Amino acid sequence: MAVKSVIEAVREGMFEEMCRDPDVFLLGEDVGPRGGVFLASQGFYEEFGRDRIIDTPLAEASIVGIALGAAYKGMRPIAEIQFSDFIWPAANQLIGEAGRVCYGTNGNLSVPLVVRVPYGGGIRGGLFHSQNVESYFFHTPGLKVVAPSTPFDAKGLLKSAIRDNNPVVFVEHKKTYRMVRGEVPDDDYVLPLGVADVKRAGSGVTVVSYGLMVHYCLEAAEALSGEGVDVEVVDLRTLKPLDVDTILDSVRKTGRVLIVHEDNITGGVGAEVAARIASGAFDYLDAPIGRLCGPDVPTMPFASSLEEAYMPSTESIASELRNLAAY
Amino acid sequence: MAVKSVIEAVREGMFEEMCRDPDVFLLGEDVGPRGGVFLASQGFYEEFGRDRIIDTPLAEASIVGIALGAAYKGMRPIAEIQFSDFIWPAANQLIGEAGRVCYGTNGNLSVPLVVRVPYGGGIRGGLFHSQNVESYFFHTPGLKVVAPSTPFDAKGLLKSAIRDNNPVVFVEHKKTYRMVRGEVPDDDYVLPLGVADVKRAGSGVTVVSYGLMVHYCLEAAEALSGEGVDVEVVDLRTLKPLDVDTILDSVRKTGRVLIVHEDNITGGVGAEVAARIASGAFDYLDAPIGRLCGPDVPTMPFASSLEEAYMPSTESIASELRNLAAY
Amino acid sequence: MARVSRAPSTETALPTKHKQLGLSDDEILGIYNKLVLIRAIEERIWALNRQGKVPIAASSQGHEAAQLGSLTAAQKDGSCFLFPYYRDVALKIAVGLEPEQVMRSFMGKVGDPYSGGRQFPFQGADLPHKIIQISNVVSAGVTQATGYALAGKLKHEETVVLCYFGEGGSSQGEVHEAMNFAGVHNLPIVYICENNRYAISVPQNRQMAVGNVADRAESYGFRGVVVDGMDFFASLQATSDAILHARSQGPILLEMKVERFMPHTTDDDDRRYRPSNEVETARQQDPVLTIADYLKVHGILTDEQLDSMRNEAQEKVDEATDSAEAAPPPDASTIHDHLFAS
Amino acid sequence: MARVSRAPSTETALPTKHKQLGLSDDEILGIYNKLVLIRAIEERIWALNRQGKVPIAASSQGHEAAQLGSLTAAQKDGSCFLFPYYRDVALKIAVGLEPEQVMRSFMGKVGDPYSGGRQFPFQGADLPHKIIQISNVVSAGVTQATGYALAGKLKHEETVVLCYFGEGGSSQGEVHEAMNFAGVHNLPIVYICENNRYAISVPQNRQMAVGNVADRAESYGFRGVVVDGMDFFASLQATSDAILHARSQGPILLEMKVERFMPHTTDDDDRRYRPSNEVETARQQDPVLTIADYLKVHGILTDEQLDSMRNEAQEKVDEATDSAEAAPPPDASTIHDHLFAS
Ligand SMILES: Cc1ncc(C[n+]2csc(CCOP(=O)(O)OP(=O)(O)O)c2C)c(N)n1
Ligand SMILES: Cc1ncc(C[n+]2csc(CCOP(=O)(O)OP(=O)(O)O)c2C)c(N)n1
Ligand SMILES: [Mg+2]
Ligand SMILES: [Mg+2]
Repeated sequence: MAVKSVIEAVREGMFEEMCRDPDVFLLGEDVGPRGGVFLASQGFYEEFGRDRIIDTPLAEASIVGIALGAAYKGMRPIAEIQFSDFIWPAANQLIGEAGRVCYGTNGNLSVPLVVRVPYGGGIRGGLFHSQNVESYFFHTPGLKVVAPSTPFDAKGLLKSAIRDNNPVVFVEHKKTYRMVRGEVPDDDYVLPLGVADVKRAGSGVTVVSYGLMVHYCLEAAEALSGEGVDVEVVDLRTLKPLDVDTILDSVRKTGRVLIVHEDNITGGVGAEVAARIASGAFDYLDAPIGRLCGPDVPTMPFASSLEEAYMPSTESIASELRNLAAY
Repeated sequence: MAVKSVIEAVREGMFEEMCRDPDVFLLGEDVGPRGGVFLASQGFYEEFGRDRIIDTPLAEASIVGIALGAAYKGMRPIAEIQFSDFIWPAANQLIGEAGRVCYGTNGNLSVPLVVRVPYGGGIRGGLFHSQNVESYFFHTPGLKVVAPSTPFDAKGLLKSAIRDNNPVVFVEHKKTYRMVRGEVPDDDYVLPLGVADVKRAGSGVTVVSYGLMVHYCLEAAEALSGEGVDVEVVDLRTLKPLDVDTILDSVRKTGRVLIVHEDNITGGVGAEVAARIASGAFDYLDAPIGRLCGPDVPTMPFASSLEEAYMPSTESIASELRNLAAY
Repeated sequence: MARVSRAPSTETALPTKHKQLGLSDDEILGIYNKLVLIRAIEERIWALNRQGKVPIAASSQGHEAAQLGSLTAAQKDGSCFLFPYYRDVALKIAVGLEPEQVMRSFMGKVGDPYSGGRQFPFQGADLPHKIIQISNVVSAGVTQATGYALAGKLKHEETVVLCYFGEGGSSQGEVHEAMNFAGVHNLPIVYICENNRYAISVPQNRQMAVGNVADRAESYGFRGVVVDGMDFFASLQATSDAILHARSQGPILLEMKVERFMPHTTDDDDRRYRPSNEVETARQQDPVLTIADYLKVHGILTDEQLDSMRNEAQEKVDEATDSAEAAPPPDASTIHDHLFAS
Repeated sequence: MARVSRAPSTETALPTKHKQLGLSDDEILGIYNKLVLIRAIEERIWALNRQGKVPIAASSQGHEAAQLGSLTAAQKDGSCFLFPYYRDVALKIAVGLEPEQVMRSFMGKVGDPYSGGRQFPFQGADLPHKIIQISNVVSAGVTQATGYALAGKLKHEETVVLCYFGEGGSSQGEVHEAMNFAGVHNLPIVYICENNRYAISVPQNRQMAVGNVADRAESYGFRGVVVDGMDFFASLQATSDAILHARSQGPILLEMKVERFMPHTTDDDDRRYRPSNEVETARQQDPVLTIADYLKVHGILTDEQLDSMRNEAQEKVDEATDSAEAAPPPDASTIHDHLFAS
């Protein structure tokens, strides 16, 4: 196994699937000769040619709508939205249409579509290059939502997403792209959608998270282990379908839970996780359900000071975990 | 006081504000001579003329974007989205832009904008004329979201929304339009945004809801009173800002809570309400937090049987309340 | 400026228009027979709505010549795939649905071929007849149709996509994006705009500052054509030409000028916004009348035949209505089915 | 077809072009002085990015003649309101910002006039200079600018709105919707497309099948004009004409053909997609050079003056950089401020 970054894992995952299946193709802004603004498709244009690596006009509604239409015909499009913040023009196709195709045709049609969405902050992206958009799609029936945190997960989940016959919104945390590195098998492997991963086993407190925040949670857990608090870190990996069983199992074991995400707290994925725990593990809870999430302001501001103030950090997570353990 | 329907209350609220303030104007599809497809602006075109009652081309992104731009210049536009399901083309203006104007200009600009959105099912609207869209805006910082259930609330809240200097998404449940009637004062009055209303006081179980479902909850509460279960019905009225205090006060009193909404359960407003209770009233809870919501399928199907299967009903609410009371 | 496409002139002695367009007497009679049936179905549906048995219906009355003309062209071509819109009722029936299937769709019953009763009538997909229309969100299908055409091209197929929308729908930004993309990639697609000058109540001059939607094609580097959509033969001819053009040269925008005879849907009251005599005048061009006249003039249809056609149609509609009414709605237990494909 | 707008011909003996356009020698010299300062600022910002002190920057290099020409027209008019886009750096400086304000905006410091450091540089609103640009979501401002123009008209004001975007941005559906609406309502708005033939890496022929964005104006019932945006005088003239047209007759679309000298932003590497000599060739039309030549030919600028202009600009930039660097970022406690207006 070689050590790779998240962006490399994403690139490999797409590349291998494009080699494996001629129906897979990529479309989006600057995915061609430029190789994508994050270089996720670097070298693809040269390898697969301009029929399979399509530089689109700057028009997100059509990127998703055209991908959807191609999927009706049995293609397996991967649509890249350059930054999550630019997905809104495509909301009609993604929220309005994609999730209802199979259901609304009574199963006549299915939609093997992946929409790849670089998202998240901590990279001085300011109000319009940082957004966490996952909860909007999380709330949309008929869509699957995947949010990997490591190179291993990214590649395995992306390959599953591409092979899945349903529309999958695949959000990739931009800060993990180069920051997070890890071992990635050289041979073909897939990871099932809908299965969370216990990234660190523990018995004292559960922390549930996904994406970049998983790494901060792991650091916080490490920090707390010195203080005698044994933290279990559950990485959701797939937000929808949500692996409620793994969450509940962990909480039933620990009796204490902190939910961490970067997205705005109100109406975020964490609210649903909390609600599931509050109904499904009520009798096991020894402390109020904690949430440490982004505040309810429109994403991370640009100024370093404000961006920092926005982001949950290893320190703030550790401190919440400490409080919970002591409750 | 006269007895009015919800649609009449909405019409009166708009009409009075348009008379009071020349900067208020209405734009949308068919709001002119047609008076709106639900007749919310019946007679307005004749009264205010075509400069203030603007029939737009069929293009929702521009309806909201143009309203936004007019608001920058000190107008107070009311944009009507014909059915909630058609709001997605406007997501870029509403989710991406409107909620960030004040924050993203450091307070240089404000946006006195109301987007009126007829929503909800139970009217044989099928997959694309029934959607509950409130939770998407609920999750969007910088937007206010109002969801009245009665004529009195609708008029008082709408007038507040129009006078508010911020973008307000005002969702009006279509089924309440003609079904729900009630007393409405003849003189000018406003109801504050951000304040929930205890529609029925009780001590045994709390039920938290909004919109059409409030009425089913009230019926269920009535039904249960005969069985010795005393139900308190909290009508959120404003989803954002969320009146957490009123919710927590009620739950602290009753120790049991059921959250009811028509919107899909996963990631709905109820998830946040549950999460707030799970952290803010943990020690007062005598039973798991219950949620009775729409299932996770794309809105109400068209067939009567499936629509019924989708909708929470007086009976299903009563039965959940019974279970909770007995826990 | 968009070109104006005309049917072969009526002045020509012989061959008759339908023969010039490659239709035999039997074929044109068959098409007319369908039209009579369609009209009977539509009228019944409207009545059923008033009886509370059909929750909602849009009508194609006034658009039939355009729809059947373009469909006939597609069928003669044999390699077309259709993305119609909600008003394409005549088209969707004429592809080959049984009256009972139609009624089941309008009543939301088991056996609705489009969505199994999950959607408004005729929305979803009728794949056996090569039709997709996921939703009735106006123009949401236009980018999808364009993507379908792209996929056909990538797969080196012959497929030409016909994508339908109203002039109201042409205001949506997605239509611009779709056509622009089709222009860049020279896709085999015919955009068909059925322009009836109203988007519900909003007249054309409040929708756009131009006379023809077809003129916009130039903005995307392709051709726009205006055709009289009240004329079946003109519509057929123009669509046939357009299909050939699309296959060999790329996209084309066909604007069919039509009349909406009925209110927008059964929910609408058009007296609020429409001049009282407008529909009356328009009805003089009713294709049910004009095609009958044509057939009679050319000795292909007699009054008796027409009567028996109508009677037969009524019988079919009666039967279809009865059995659809008797059919069950989908079982409540199926509400979660097909949320995801396996 | 769009008209092609030309500056007064160079062949004319006298009066000189700037005089013909109503600019005194001092005025044109002042504008050039600003241009020199702007170039110095932009170059410094790029360098600061490489030093890690400015996270991101777009550059207007190559677009300055178009931007300053149109701005000069707006300023001479006196009743214009601007909705620029992220590349309008020269324009946003030239309206009257102090170099230090500019640097604070690029560094995300207190005193950023647009957003107080909440947004990317120069995004938000600079109301004292009649500028709004809420976001850098491409073309999201276009419908808003249109709404602003509508409001101005409803309030019976003289205001003409200038709304800027790139040719890439013209692919967005919202641009279609905005222009269509402006056409219907005859709004006082000038749409200005700065066409540099690239949307990041995507060349014009992958963005659209037509040569001129301006041609689309006809689809909306108004006029489109193409102008050489490398020519300050032509840009000024065309914008002046357009403003008058917009005020009296309604919308107009002005396409300014320009060159992008720099990579898309500091994050971009244009060698991945741009022919190596393209920029070099384009730089021969650099307005910093061509306007200097013009001024020298007409005896308005000497080499010494130019040198001291440059030196002064560098000094200003040095000072501005130092004080902006020393300035604090916004206090973390302000993160919740202004979420809502009171
Ligand atoms: C996005 C969207 N907005 C609004 C509606 C409501 N609506 C349905 S049809 C219609 C008018 C459509 O007019 P046109 O496109 O001209 O088609 P026509 O009905 O005249 O055939 C409107 C406003 C919708 N279904 N979808
Ligand atoms: C909606 C949206 N999609 C994508 C982007 C990313 N992006 C920023 S600028 C740009 C290219 C814009 O090109 P053009 O409009 O021609 O302007 P130019 O930069 O050439 O001046 C892209 C793709 C964005 N900011 N917003
Ligand atoms: Mg129409
Ligand atoms: Mg460009």
